[in-house]
Amino acid sequence: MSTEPAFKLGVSLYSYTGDFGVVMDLEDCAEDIADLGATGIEILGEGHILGYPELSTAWIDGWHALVERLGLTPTLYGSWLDTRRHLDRSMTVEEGTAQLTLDIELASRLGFSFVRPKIGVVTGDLVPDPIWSEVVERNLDLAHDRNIVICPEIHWPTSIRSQAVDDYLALIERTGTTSFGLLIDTGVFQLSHHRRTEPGLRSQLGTGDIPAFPTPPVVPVNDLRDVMDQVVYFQAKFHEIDDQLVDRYIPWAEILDVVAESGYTGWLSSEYEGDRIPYRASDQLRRQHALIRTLAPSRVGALA
Amino acid sequence: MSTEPAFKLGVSLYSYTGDFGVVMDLEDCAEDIADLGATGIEILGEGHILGYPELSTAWIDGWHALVERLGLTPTLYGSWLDTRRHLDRSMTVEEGTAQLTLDIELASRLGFSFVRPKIGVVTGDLVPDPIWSEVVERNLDLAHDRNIVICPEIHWPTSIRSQAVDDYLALIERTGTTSFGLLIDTGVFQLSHHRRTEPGLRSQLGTGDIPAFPTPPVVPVNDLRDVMDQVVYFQAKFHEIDDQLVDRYIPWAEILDVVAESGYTGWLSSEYEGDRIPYRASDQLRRQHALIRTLAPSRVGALA
Amino acid sequence: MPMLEQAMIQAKGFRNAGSGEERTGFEVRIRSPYYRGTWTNLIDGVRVEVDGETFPSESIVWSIEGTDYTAGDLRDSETARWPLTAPATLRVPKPGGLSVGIHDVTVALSFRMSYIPVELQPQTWTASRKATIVR
Amino acid sequence: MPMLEQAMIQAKGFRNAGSGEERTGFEVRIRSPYYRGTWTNLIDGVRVEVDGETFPSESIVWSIEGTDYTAGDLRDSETARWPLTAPATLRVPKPGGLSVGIHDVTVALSFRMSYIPVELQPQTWTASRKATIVR
Ligand SMILES: [Mn+2]
Ligand SMILES: [Mn+2]
Repeated sequence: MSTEPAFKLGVSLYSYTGDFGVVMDLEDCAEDIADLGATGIEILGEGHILGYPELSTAWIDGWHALVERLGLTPTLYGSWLDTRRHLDRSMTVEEGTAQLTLDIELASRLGFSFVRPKIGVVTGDLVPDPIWSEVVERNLDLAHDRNIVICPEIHWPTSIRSQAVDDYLALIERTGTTSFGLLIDTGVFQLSHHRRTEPGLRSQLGTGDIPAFPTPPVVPVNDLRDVMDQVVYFQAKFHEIDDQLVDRYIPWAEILDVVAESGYTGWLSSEYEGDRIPYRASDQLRRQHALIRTLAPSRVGALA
Repeated sequence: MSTEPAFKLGVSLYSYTGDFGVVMDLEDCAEDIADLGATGIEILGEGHILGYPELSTAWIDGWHALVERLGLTPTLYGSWLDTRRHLDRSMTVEEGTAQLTLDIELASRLGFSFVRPKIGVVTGDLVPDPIWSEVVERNLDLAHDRNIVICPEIHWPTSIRSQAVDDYLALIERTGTTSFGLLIDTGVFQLSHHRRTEPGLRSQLGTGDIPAFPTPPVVPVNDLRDVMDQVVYFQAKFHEIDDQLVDRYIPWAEILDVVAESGYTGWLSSEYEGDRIPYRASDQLRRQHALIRTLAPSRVGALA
Repeated sequence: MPMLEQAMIQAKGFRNAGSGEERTGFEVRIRSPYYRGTWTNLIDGVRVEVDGETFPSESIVWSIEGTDYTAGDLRDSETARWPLTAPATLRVPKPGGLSVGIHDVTVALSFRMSYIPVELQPQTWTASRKATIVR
Repeated sequence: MPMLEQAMIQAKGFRNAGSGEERTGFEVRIRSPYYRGTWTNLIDGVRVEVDGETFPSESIVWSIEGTDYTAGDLRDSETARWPLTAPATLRVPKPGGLSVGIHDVTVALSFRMSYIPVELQPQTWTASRKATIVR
């Protein structure tokens, strides 16, 4: 029985939001990821590329040298479709297409295999801006040429059984593309909501009295089985693993059961989203990876 | 009436002990010093020179470029006579002489004007190891050639009226040298003892039950008048300046009275020695310099 | 890449502008509380308060990587960016500047996030600290 | 110069040594709690504890900037240094290594300071933390 899971473990630099630019730079983060035994590295294009959207040759060379030295594989490049850039109008298909093209090209030059466009929403229940489908379709050939899979993120409070997911699946059906698939953020399975602290900051959504964020029902992990065939990537979102190596928010055993059963061999890319206290991400990522590595072999073994 | 004091304000990198190598590097510290309006920079040779005791050409060039860019003057280079390096014997005059020579040469190459050897002690009441006088005397010609003044530090709990200070003054008298003088650490005037916190660390002096540190009487600032002629440098030691810009530990008004009255035009080099919490030094140094700049003009004015 | 202070309001860069009797205002430096750099037209405004006096967004000039922007410039540019790790200097007009000493400083910074329901926008981060004017 | 973690005991570098069934011990990385680098013969010893098990100074091998030192090597060298900003890796023998998961780790590190009365020496800094063995 192997003690290594069939899937691969990566880490998103988003995890280090409380550290990046403060106590860690890009190289420090990459070294931390390698040190904790992960082999994949995920970035946010607009967050972690110095000089975005212009890439200097020196930066590109430094990036490739860094990941090669540490034995890391660039996994996913996070991008945005910022549909609210203008106060008086929303984003056009042409603008959206150009933004996604820009990010696919940058991701390709840096060796990534996945691009996640974070799509603006138009309703209170998070329906994506309708431009998304044409923006994606106009980029499918480019993505194919660049060996990149575009994957919108299914993120709490959107659930797996939703119009958005149905629409994403319909695009695959309609086009027959292999350059588009689902990204599941494991935060959709959260059992309760973690209230994050950010030292020294108060954060407010909206102005004055605002409607509370919708409280969706807990999404059964079982729903994941229905879409596993179209899942190309996992962001292993988590918030807090306690001193007994227990995660009270994300049901890892159940998730890993479905993942192992499906034969998934892609990435689980850790997204730490707990308290943004410097150094906490490094510690929590190690706990999460110890937890996943402890759970995974028995899940795989149960199938054998 | 000038609003600038006659003396000059510098900062010792010792101040950033809670930050250095953790949230600030040498360049960050130098930029912080320049940003707060100081013009002198003091270092610890064994602390802040990468590769000590070997200096690379790149490091030397980088140092000179850094201080020139920021308009900073290298002031004092802190060194040590580590008389307890060997378990079975103390330091020989030859070893001490070689150590001080090494540090004077390094200080000279980096453009410093003062070298402070921290001298090992041989008694419970802090009598310096008797090698000190010969070690210093053997280096006086070199110091003179290098335009460096050697200055032992008068540091709490040593007081100004002490055998150590008398012995230092006797050396000046005996040799007639201008390459040796007194460094006063303003901590000698502390009105009460600040108990420093270092997050995550417990510190213990000695093993098991040990005698408490001697509690010397408060040193009257007036004692400073007697030695001002031989004072070549001040380390402006402080611990905590509160939200009302009040220092309850160090009597700055009285100290600045004596300094201004003497016509001293040398350096006051800030040594923050309060709680070693990252970022606290930057904040406290600004408070101290605001306090000194607020107090100093009226002191000077009182003399005019 | 030089590291920034953990606090949104940096100790470094808080200073009077202009010299001597000619103090024209003050500057306060902030780092972005967001987790990515943004196009500047996603910045919805900034409010600075010192010792209870409020300075509104339209009065403040931003300096990012050596380029100055009014609130209108930030809003109207199609290409300007606020990179994640580039501190922004906020230039605040105040004849006479601030007194030497310790001040209570608050900065409230708003962004429009496209991926959150519009009813819950903008998102505003507020930070406060004591900061010192040295001279 | 890469920045180190604030804690004396670093999260990075805590790992088993050797591979698979051949675990021979573990490593723990520390930064110096002192405010300067020192000649290594001023290091008076280090004690490591994991989950209550104590590993004495004489059993531990130090690795500083790529060079290994026994306790005796540190003591006897006239030229070896522990630079302030260079982390030290402590190699601790323990057949089988440590289990995957969270451990209570304590490191007590002593220096001889020449400028403090000998009755008050050595000076010992002690740090404790929970640290994770990932695999
Ligand atoms: Mn995610
Ligand atoms: Mn001192």
